[in-house]
Order: sequence, then C-alpha cells, then structure tokens
Amino acid sequence: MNDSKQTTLEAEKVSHNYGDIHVLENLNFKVNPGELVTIVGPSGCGKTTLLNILSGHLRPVGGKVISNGIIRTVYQQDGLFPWLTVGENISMGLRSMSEQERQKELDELIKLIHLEGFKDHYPHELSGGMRQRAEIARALAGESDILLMDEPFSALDYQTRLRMRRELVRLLALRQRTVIFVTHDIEEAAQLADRVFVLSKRPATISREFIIRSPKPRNLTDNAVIAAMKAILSQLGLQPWDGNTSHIFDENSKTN
Amino acid sequence: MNDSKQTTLEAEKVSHNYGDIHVLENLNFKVNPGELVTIVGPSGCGKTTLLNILSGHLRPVGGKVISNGIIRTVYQQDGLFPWLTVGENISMGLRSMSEQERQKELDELIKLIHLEGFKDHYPHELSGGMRQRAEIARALAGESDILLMDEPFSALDYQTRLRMRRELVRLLALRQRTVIFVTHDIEEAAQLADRVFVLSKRPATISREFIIRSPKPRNLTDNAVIAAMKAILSQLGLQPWDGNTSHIFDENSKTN
Amino acid sequence: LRFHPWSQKSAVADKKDVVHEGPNNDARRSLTVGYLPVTCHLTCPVTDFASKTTKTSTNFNSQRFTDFPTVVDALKAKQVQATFMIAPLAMKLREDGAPVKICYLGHRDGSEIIIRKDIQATSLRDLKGKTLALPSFYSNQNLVIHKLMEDQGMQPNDINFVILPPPDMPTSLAAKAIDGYFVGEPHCAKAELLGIGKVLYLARDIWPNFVSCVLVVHEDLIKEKPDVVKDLVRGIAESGKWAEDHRAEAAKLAAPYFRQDQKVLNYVLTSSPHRVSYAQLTPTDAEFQQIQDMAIKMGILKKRLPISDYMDRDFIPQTIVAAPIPVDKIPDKN
Amino acid sequence: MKQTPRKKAEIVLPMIVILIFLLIWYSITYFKLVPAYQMPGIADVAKSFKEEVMAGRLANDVIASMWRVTVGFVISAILGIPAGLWLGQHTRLRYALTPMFNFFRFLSPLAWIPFAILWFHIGDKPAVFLIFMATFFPLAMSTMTAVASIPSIYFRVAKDYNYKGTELLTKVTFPAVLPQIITAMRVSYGIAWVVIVAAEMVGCQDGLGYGIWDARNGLRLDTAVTYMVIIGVLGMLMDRLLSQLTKLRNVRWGYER
Amino acid sequence: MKQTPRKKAEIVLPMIVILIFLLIWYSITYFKLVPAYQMPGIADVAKSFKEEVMAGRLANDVIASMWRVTVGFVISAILGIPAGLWLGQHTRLRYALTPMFNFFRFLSPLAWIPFAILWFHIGDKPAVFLIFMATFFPLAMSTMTAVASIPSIYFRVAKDYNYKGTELLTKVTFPAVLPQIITAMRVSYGIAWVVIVAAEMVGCQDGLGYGIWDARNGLRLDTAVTYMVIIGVLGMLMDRLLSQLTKLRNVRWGYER
Ligand SMILES: Nc1ncnc2c1ncn2[C@@H]1O[C@H](COP(=O)(O)OP(=O)(O)OP(=O)(O)O)[C@@H](O)[C@H]1O
Ligand SMILES: Nc1ncnc2c1ncn2[C@@H]1O[C@H](COP(=O)(O)OP(=O)(O)OP(=O)(O)O)[C@@H](O)[C@H]1O
Ligand SMILES: [Mg+2]
Ligand SMILES: [Mg+2]
Repeated sequence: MNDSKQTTLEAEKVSHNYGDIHVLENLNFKVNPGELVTIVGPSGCGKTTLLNILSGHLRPVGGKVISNGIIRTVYQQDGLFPWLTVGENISMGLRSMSEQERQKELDELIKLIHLEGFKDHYPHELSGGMRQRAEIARALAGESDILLMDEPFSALDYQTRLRMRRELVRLLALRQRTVIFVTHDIEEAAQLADRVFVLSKRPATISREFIIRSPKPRNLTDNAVIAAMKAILSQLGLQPWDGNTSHIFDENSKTN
Repeated sequence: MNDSKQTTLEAEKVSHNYGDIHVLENLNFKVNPGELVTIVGPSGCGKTTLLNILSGHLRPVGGKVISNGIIRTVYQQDGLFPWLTVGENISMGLRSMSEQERQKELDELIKLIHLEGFKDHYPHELSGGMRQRAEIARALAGESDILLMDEPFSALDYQTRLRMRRELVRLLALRQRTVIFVTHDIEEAAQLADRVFVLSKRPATISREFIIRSPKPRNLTDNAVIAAMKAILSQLGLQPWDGNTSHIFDENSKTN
Repeated sequence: LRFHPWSQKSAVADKKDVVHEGPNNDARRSLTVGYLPVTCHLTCPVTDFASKTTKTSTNFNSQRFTDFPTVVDALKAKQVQATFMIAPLAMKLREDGAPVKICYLGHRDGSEIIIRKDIQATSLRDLKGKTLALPSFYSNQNLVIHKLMEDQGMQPNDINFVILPPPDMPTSLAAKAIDGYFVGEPHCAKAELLGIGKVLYLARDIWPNFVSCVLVVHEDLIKEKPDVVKDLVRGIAESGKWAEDHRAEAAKLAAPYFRQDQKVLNYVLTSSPHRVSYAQLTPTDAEFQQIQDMAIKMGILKKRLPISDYMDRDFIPQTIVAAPIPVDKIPDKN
Repeated sequence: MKQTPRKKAEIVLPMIVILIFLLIWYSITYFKLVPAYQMPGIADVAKSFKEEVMAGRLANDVIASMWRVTVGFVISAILGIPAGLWLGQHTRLRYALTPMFNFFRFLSPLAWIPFAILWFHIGDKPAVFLIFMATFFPLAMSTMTAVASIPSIYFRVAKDYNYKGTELLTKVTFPAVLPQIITAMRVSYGIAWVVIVAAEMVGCQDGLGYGIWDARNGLRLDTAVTYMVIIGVLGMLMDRLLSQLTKLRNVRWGYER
Repeated sequence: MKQTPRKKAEIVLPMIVILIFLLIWYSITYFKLVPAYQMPGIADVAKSFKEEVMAGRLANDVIASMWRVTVGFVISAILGIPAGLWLGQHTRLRYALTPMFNFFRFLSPLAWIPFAILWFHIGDKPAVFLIFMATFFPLAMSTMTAVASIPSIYFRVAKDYNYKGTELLTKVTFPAVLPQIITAMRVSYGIAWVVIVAAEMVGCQDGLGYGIWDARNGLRLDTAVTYMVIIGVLGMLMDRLLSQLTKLRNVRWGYER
C-alpha cells in the first residue's frame, strides 16, 4: 500500500489517429499519485482511445505515455469473460490470495455491488446494469495502482449510481489509487474529481482543466460540487459561468 | 400517418421468470396511442425483459401482451448489424422508399445524430456513443408506430443528450408514435414523459405511475419537469416529497 | 501405447474367419504370407490350412491385402517376407534393387477377357475403339493383350485402356462405363454370374500356360531361414496339386479366407478346368524371358537381367504329392 | 421445462426422416426402378448384417475401428489443439507455420499410405498414423483461426489481470475458443471416420473400413452397404456424444440462440 | 502503413520454415538416417519432377485435377451453403435432418466409389461426384452450426425491420455467418483436395491423384512424393486465394483482432 506513492501516469505530446480520422491532438498531462481525474467531453471525441493509450493497449501514433503501477480498466463495452461466472470474473484479480481470504473478499465485493445470489450466474444471464456492476467489482478487487474507468456507471439507475460513487470514494480512502474516470454525468464528475479535464471535440485536446479542492466524500449540495458543475457546464457552452471560483481552480486553460 | 391512432399496446397480467428468478409480477397497463411512457426502476429489476415481452421477442410466462402496429426497438446492447455500414444500418427501415427519397432521408438522419462523414464507416470503427446514436437513427427511420427505447441515451454526453431529447420530441410531433422509454436519468424521464412508471425492485411491479400534463417541448427549468423529478426521486426514496402536485397527477398508486 | 486393448479376445479374433482349429502345435516355426483374394493366389490359403491340419514343421499364416502397392510396401518394410505378386511387378521390384527373389508360381491361367454381353465380338479386332479395363500397367494382362493386339495387326491405341481396381470392374461393366476387361478370377466369373458379361478369351487361348502371379520371397528370409522357404514352396506345390484335383473343396476352403461367395469361387474352379490350373507351377526360363522381353518393349522394365538374378529355384521340390488335406475338416461356412 | 418437448422433437423428427428414407430405398428396389446390381435392397443388406453379426465379426470390427479412430483422434486433439492455441497467439509464428500446415492439410491419407507402412509397418499403428495425419492439421488450423479472431477486449482484460504464458492459454485463450474448438472437433471427428476406410487398407485384418475393402474385393455390394450403414450410424452416435459438450455451462455463451 | 512489414513477414517467415524443412529432409537422406527406400531424397524428387514436366504430363494433370476439384467444390458450395442457411434457420427442420446429414458426413468417398461408377460411370463425373459427396455435408453442417449460434439480437432486429424469407436469408443470416462460412469453405476446400486421390482412383487417366496411384503402382515413391508436393503447394495457393475473402470489408468484423 505504501508503494502507491510511486505510481506515475503521464502523457507526453500524445496524438492519435485512425486512418484519416484525427482523434487525439498533442495531449500533455501528469496525474498525481492518488489523484482522481474525471474526463468529460463530447461523444466520439476520443476518451476511450485515450484510456486505451494510457493503459498501453494502444500505441499512440505520436508522443508517449509514462506509467508505473498495476493498471485495471472498467471497459465501456462488455469486458467480462463470458465463460466465467460473476464470482470467477471478480476473483480474477484475487488469484494471489489464499482460498479463504479470497472467499471473504469476494463476498464483500459482491455485497458492495448488490449482486448477492448471482455469484454463480454467467454474464449473459445478467442485466446490463448488473454486468456493469460486476465489472466494477472486478476492477476494484485486489491490488492495483491505477484505475481507468470508462463510463463505469452509465447503465446504473440513479440510486445505485449514488451508492457506487459513495463506495468508490470510501474504497479509495482505504486504499489509495490513481483514477482516471470518464463520464458523461457532470454531477458525477464534479462530485468525484480532484481534477476535471474537459475535452474538446475531435481531434480532442484538453480545452480546460479544473481543480476541485474540497475534501471527500462530498455531498451533491456542497458548494464546491455545485460550483464545479456550473464551471463544467459553462465550459461545455451549456450555461453562462457566473464566475464563482471560490472552490474551483481553473488551471492551464487552453481554449483552442 | 393517420393510422397511428389505431396503435394499441397493452399488458395484461404479465409475469415472467428466468428459472428461479422472478422478474416481472403481474403487470397491467395500457399505453395510449401517441403517448410517451418512461420507465424508471432499479438496475436488474426487469425493464429490458419487459420491453422484450412488449415487442414480442420474449413470451411471458404469465399473462399476455396486446399490440398492434410496427414496433422498432433501440436495444440496450449493441444491435447494429456489424456487416453493414452506418448508412446501410440506418437505411434498414427505409427499404420501401425510392432510392432518391431514401438518400434524402438518410442524410437528414445522419445530420440529426451528428455523424456526418461516418456514413460509410462500420460499427466497429465507431465510439460507443456514436454507435448508440446510429442505432437511434435507425429506429427513427421510416414508418413505425411503436418505439421501444432501452436507455437510448446512456452513452451520450450531456450536450448531445439534451439535443437528442429535443430532436425526439420534435420528430414525435411531426409523426406521432407510441413510445416506451427506459431510462435511469430522472431528468430525462421527467422532461420527456407523458406518463412515468416507477418500477419496484425485482420482481418488478409498477410501484407508482405519474402523469405529466405539461405541453412539450419542455425546458429543464419548467415547473412541471422539476415537480415530476421531485416526485420520482421521492418515490425512489431519494428525497422527501413536498407534495406539490399542481403539475403531476399521481395515478394508480400501488405501493407494494 | 498398447494397440490391442482386446488382447483377451485376440485369440478368438485370429480365428474369426479362419476355418482351421488354430495353429499346428507340432510346428515350431511360423511365417506370414501375403496374398490378395483372387484365385491366382488360391494356393496361399490352402497352404495356410494345410499347414495347420496336417503334419508340417511350419505354420503358414496367410495375410490378406487389398492391393499390390500396399503388398510391395509391406514387403519392403519386411512386414511380410513372402507374398504372391504379379510377375512384372516382381521383376520391376528386383530391377529397382529390392532384395527379393521369385521362388515359385502361384497358378496357371486364371484370367479372362470379359466383354459386355450385348457386344458382338469374336476377336480382339472387334473391340476396336472400345474401352477395356486392366488391373495395372504392371500386370501380365497388360503385356499379353498388347502382344495379342500386335499379333492381330492392331495399333496400340486401337483400344482405349483404362486402369481400374479389379473389384470395380464388374460394376463398371454393369454400368456400361467400360466395354470389357482383362483381369484375374473371380472378377470375371462375377460378371458372368451377374449376367452382364461373357468370356471373349480365356488366358490360355492367348498364351498357353499363362502366369500372372508368382511367389516372391525376401532374400533375408532365404538367407536366414532357408528351411522355412523350402517348407513354403513345397507347401504351395502340394497345395496346388491338391487343389487341382479337389476343386469344389478348394472353393469351399478358400471362400472364408477370401470372404467371398463360395458360389462364385466354385464356378471359377469347377465350370471348366481350362479357367485356372494349379499344376505345373515350376517356372521355366523361357516363360520369364518372354515376360521380360514384353515388359521391356512396353517400357515397364529398363534392361534385361539374367533370369538367375531374380529367380531362385533352389527350393522347388523334386517330387510333388498332393497335400493330405482332411477334406472333412473343411467347414461349410455358407 | 421447455426441454421435454424439444427433446422429443429431437428424437421423433429424425426418426420420421429416416423412415421416409428407408421407404424410398425400399420402393426403389422393390419396384426395380434401378437394376438390382446398382443398388442392393434393404433385405439383402439386412441379411448380410445378420451374417456379419452371426460370424462375430461385426463386434470385433466395430471395436477395432473405434479403437483406431479414438486413438488417432485423441492424439491429434492432444497435439493439435494446443498447437493451434499456441500458433494463434503468436502472430509471427502463425505467419511462419501456416503455409507449412496448409501444405500438409491438403495431402490425402491415401498418399501417405506408403509412408505409413514404411514407417509404422502394418496393423494398428499405420492406421492410427493416417487418422492422425488427416485430423491434426484441420484441427490445428481451425483452432488457430478461432484464436486469431478472439475479440481483442479479452486479451486486454487478460493483460490487465496479468495473465501470461500458460495461464493466459488455459484461462483465457482456451475457454474463449472452446465453443469453436468443440465444433472443430466434431468436424475432424467426422474426418477421422471418413479416413478409417483408407487407413484400414494398410494390412489390417479387421475393422469396419477393412470390412468395406473386403466386401468390395469379395464382390459383395450388400456387405459394403452394411458396413457403410454401420460406419454412418456409429459416427452419428459419437457425434451425438461430442455434441453433449456444447451443453457445458461455460460454453453455453458461445451457442447463444 | 503497417501493411508492408506485415506483408513481408507473411512471405519471409514461411520461406524460412520451408527452407528449414527442406534442410532436414536433405540431411535425413544425405546422412542416410533412414534407409533410402523409406524416404526418397530431394534430388530424386526433383529429378522426377523434371521428368514429369518434360513429359508434358504435369500441366495436364494439374489442369485436370483443378477442374475436378473446382467443379465438385463449387457445386457443393452452391448447394451446401444455402442448405445450411436454411436448415440453421428452421429449428424443426434442423432437428429432423441433422442426423441424416451427419450419417452421410461419416461415409468415406472410398466407400462411395462403386456407386460413383454405377451412377456416373468413369472419367470426370464420378470424381466430381465423390468430391461433392465429401464436401457437401461438412459445408452444410458448418453453415448450419454457425447459423444456429448467431446472436439472437440480430434476429430480433431483423424481425423489427420486417426481414422475412429470402430477404432475411440474404440480408441477415448470410452476412452474419459469412466469416464462418469463409472458414468452413477453406476447410472443405482442403477436404476436396484430400479426396482428389480417392476420386481419381475411378478410371481417370490423368490428374494429380491418378499420378499418385500410377506412381505407387509403378513403385516410384519419388514420383509419388513429387505429386504430393504439387498437390500440397496447389492447395496452399488456392487457400491463399480463398483467404483473400477474409479481407472483404463487410466480413472484417468477424476477424476482429
Ligand atoms: N437470459 C437470462 N437468463 C437468466 N436470467 C436473466 C436473463 N436475462 C435477464 N435475466 C435476469 O432477469 C433480471 C432482469 O433483467 P433485465 O435485463 O430485464 O433488467 P433491467 O431492468 O433491464 O436492468 P438494467 O437496468 O440493469 O438493464 C435480472 O435479475 C437478470 O439476472
Ligand atoms: N477501431 C477504430 N477504427 C477506426 N476509427 C475508430 C476506431 N475506434 C474509434 N475510432 C474513431 O475514433 C474516434 C474516437 O473514438 P472513442 O471511442 O475514443 O470516442 P469516445 O470519446 O470514447 O466516445 P464515446 O463517449 O462515444 O464513447 C471516433 O470518431 C471513432 O470513429
Ligand atoms: Mg468511449
Ligand atoms: Mg436493461
């Protein structure tokens, strides 16, 4: 647990394109150990592509990524292994534990995602939201240093979503991890983030970066959260900004 | 277009279970022609199952569905044909048109979903949100009487989502259709619905039904929308209800 | 890896289509001899039976094969060290340097040219332009029919020759895919009995004392176990003499070995003594010289070899008596 | 609950088809629509079946052939499936060996016969060798193709969770292609049965394939048909057994419908 | 852009493997590790290759065999793929006919030879028939299995958009299984080549399979190996051609990685 301080995650001049389609344009950032960065941006701008590059599954066409530590990803598409049960899927990250410990941990995780009774079900017997929850539990299981989460709560109902946010914050307090969290839910971005990257349209650059310094867990009605939501919405051109920056630090603004 | 008045969609004592898992418990409702019903409910409660039963793809274990009219579905999982391009996928519902008309309609739809330039791309070359948009366009293309939409905007960013809501309302005004719309976004449910069904946990019953009589298109800040959101949130146990029913008609309340 | 999980039953398995009551316990040695289920090789199962029902010092086990190339490969791999084989193929084998020798003959005659019943023909000349099937380019049938064509003043391509596996010949004739064929018995009798073919020439009409198959023995066996080879050749000679005089019994004896219809074999052996004969199985130099000449002419063999190079007459017995096969011990399997 | 009527349909419908087939066969021979020598009648076949059973040959032939097919097939499954998995995972290796494998895939067991005899002599071994040669390459190739088309997301997940080497092979690659491997096994098991006739040309003294040769050499079309029927029926039954594998819980996802 | 080094690897690596293979072969015969009669040397094979080419036989044999294989294969593709699609879509039909199809799938072309002669005489026709019999059933079965495992969502969508009958078949079912059909075609094309040796047993006077029989009858193992090499190489090339189909844009999704 103490080694998480050495976790690094850094993008240097990262650019990417698929054939003619320019997706990422010269991205530069450094994520601090233990920081939770949320990324918001228009559909199809390159968020998933960026995560794939950060996790090393995709080689960027330009620039490079420096990372250090065990990376886990919650994928946007179904990433559960269809040939394993929910329990077996979640246990993937727990292989190094003893049988007993693993069972305990597994039961806890299943309780966390509210899938009691579905441990022995296969993914194709679950609903969309249940699959997503199982995937979250899998990513959270065991030791990891960096979590990449690609719209992890998109298929969940509001109540479950609130609960999962709370749990995520609680777990991160217990075991520090660096998190990159892609979401379309601005409330979510504001509630969870230490820092928010607002991406521009394709080709994506970081059009704005907000730092939110309020302690967590945060309530939805916290001033910092409301201020951050407003700031993000205004950056997305959805609301005029009233300029209240008391809780938000606007950094590195590079509107292009 | 005039025949849409005859559209019926009715569930009579519908129950369903997968093996031991009871999913739907004695659902009874009738959707009026041209009505937009949104369904909210906890993850895994049986919403997708209900839609599958309504569309006739799944035979309910108990009860029956009476429906009349052409049904189109936006599926929660990827339902695009991977062997067709975006344009070809969308054209599926336009086969009865002349070549020229089809091209025109197709271009319009592609503009609607903001996928200009991706007409000849294959689904696996798109981002999650782009695929979802293509699927929405496909369901909207051509003549249909009933639209079943299973979390259709879940992978879209906030801005696109707002836009898609607007477009949906506009299109429905042009060409009346009966719509069942499953969503986890309570704002969305309140903004779009003529009626909201709040489902209980599995086995799902309709725990509450709200009628929203405000004209569409509605703004997010409309009183009716805010009142409806509050009502739904309170029914979900997330907020105490302040009892302002001036815009909301609570019907058929059968808290179980 | 054990390849015989049913070894318990293997004794039974060995017996299954063999008509004797098991190996002759007096005999100390045994030898496997290869053959094909054709009447040209009839002496092989007879010798097998004789070795087990009479007093001999070697048990001969006949092993049935399906085609000559396989027999040759088995011989090369020394899986069988003695086998029956068409004569030109044996010579070819020798020419290629394989250490084998011809030790004896298998039969005389035993082949016919069969034509379709509806074809009016009295000589080979009438078959001009017709399709005739042969078992192999390396068969004596091939050599002899070309000789006959030449004798009758025909060109080599006056007749269309096709190579067919003998079992497919009656079928092809029935389907009218071919007009006739020249092959060893019982494939000729089969067509006659089916009523689809008739005999145009018996082998002896073309070439008196026709041989198609010979007994080929691996030189290693000759060197290492000359006694066994001696027993074998004598056994075949005596079996031949017995079969010549006990034709119906021979058919009855061979049917289960060949797994063929006894009626067909019986027809071959008994309908006319001219169809096949098992007397005079001692080869003469002249015969082989003639075969060799024809084969060289046909381009099957390259060069003339001295007869002694591929022939070993050392084992041929002076006096031949019919094998004392107990006729009553031949079971009736039909 | 829905299993029972389905099971019934699975048994009753084929029965009907088979009955119809037998009826057509019977009528053709009964009304002499084709000459008798062109198609043996059912009665003849039944008679020769009885003969073979009475002679005790049939049981022995069945056991012998099953043994050869099974041994050959099991060896090629044991070698071919891992080879396919391994090749599928390593792109360069795949490029390197695919043409070689393809080359051997196109060679007839009949062409291998001389080598089978020269290298493995006669009896069971060459037959097993021929069956192996005929099934190994298709099995390896199919597995390889299946592996090469595993959705990349599974490998990404596997990498995240540090699956490597053998563990990657056994815990990810193998289960991911298991549904297709089962299909491939059914196809190659079919090939193994088809090859038995060629394989038992090689100096075997028993077996169903040998039975066919024997029947042909013995000019007995009816017996040949008997053996064909037995080969077909046995193959069918064994395929039924193999198809039970598709009912395993952890491959169900691969046969969605 | 990444195509070029990949293409190069696809050519260079197999070359290396083939060279290594030839080297091993050469050493085995050169150092007489096995007796000469067990394995003909490369030089002998090359010599007999030259002989065959010089005699003008080879070109003729290649054309004859290619023709037979192609005709037989095309017929079974034209009949087998639609049959498989159709059977796959109708559950009851599938239950009814699967056992029958399976039965025929297990029958060796060698066993069919007498019938091939009776029904099609000798020459090209029985050869084509045998190739057809050997490839039709596997092709139909594979297509059927593939159809039966199409994710049900596609059929739901198809139903929504009112695809029925022929349109359903051609616009949904067929493209959905096209990637697997291509694989199945490659496998059965392999079977077709394998069967050519058996098929040309039946009174053919030319062709590569006949060449092998002829060589065996003539005790020319070197010539037999020459023909084997040619069959293997031709098959390989044809497979390469077929594999180009996997590069079609609308099947790429099926070979994701
Ligand atoms: N094919 C199946 N086999 C067995 N159980 C199933 C199957 N499909 C769904 N279920 C079960 O039915 C229940 C309801 O599933 P459904 O997909 O209808 O939920 P949902 O309301 O759509 O959830 P979500 O909001 O997460 O999509 C779940 O508990 C799930 O486990
Ligand atoms: N495999 C691919 N081939 C070609 N183009 C691709 C591929 N994957 C993604 N793209 C393109 O790259 C762009 C960015 O895709 P990406 O999935 O990163 O978007 P995203 O930001 O995650 O979108 P969303 O919020 O909708 O998931 C899209 O325009 C898409 O068309
Ligand atoms: Mg994405
Ligand atoms: Mg759902």
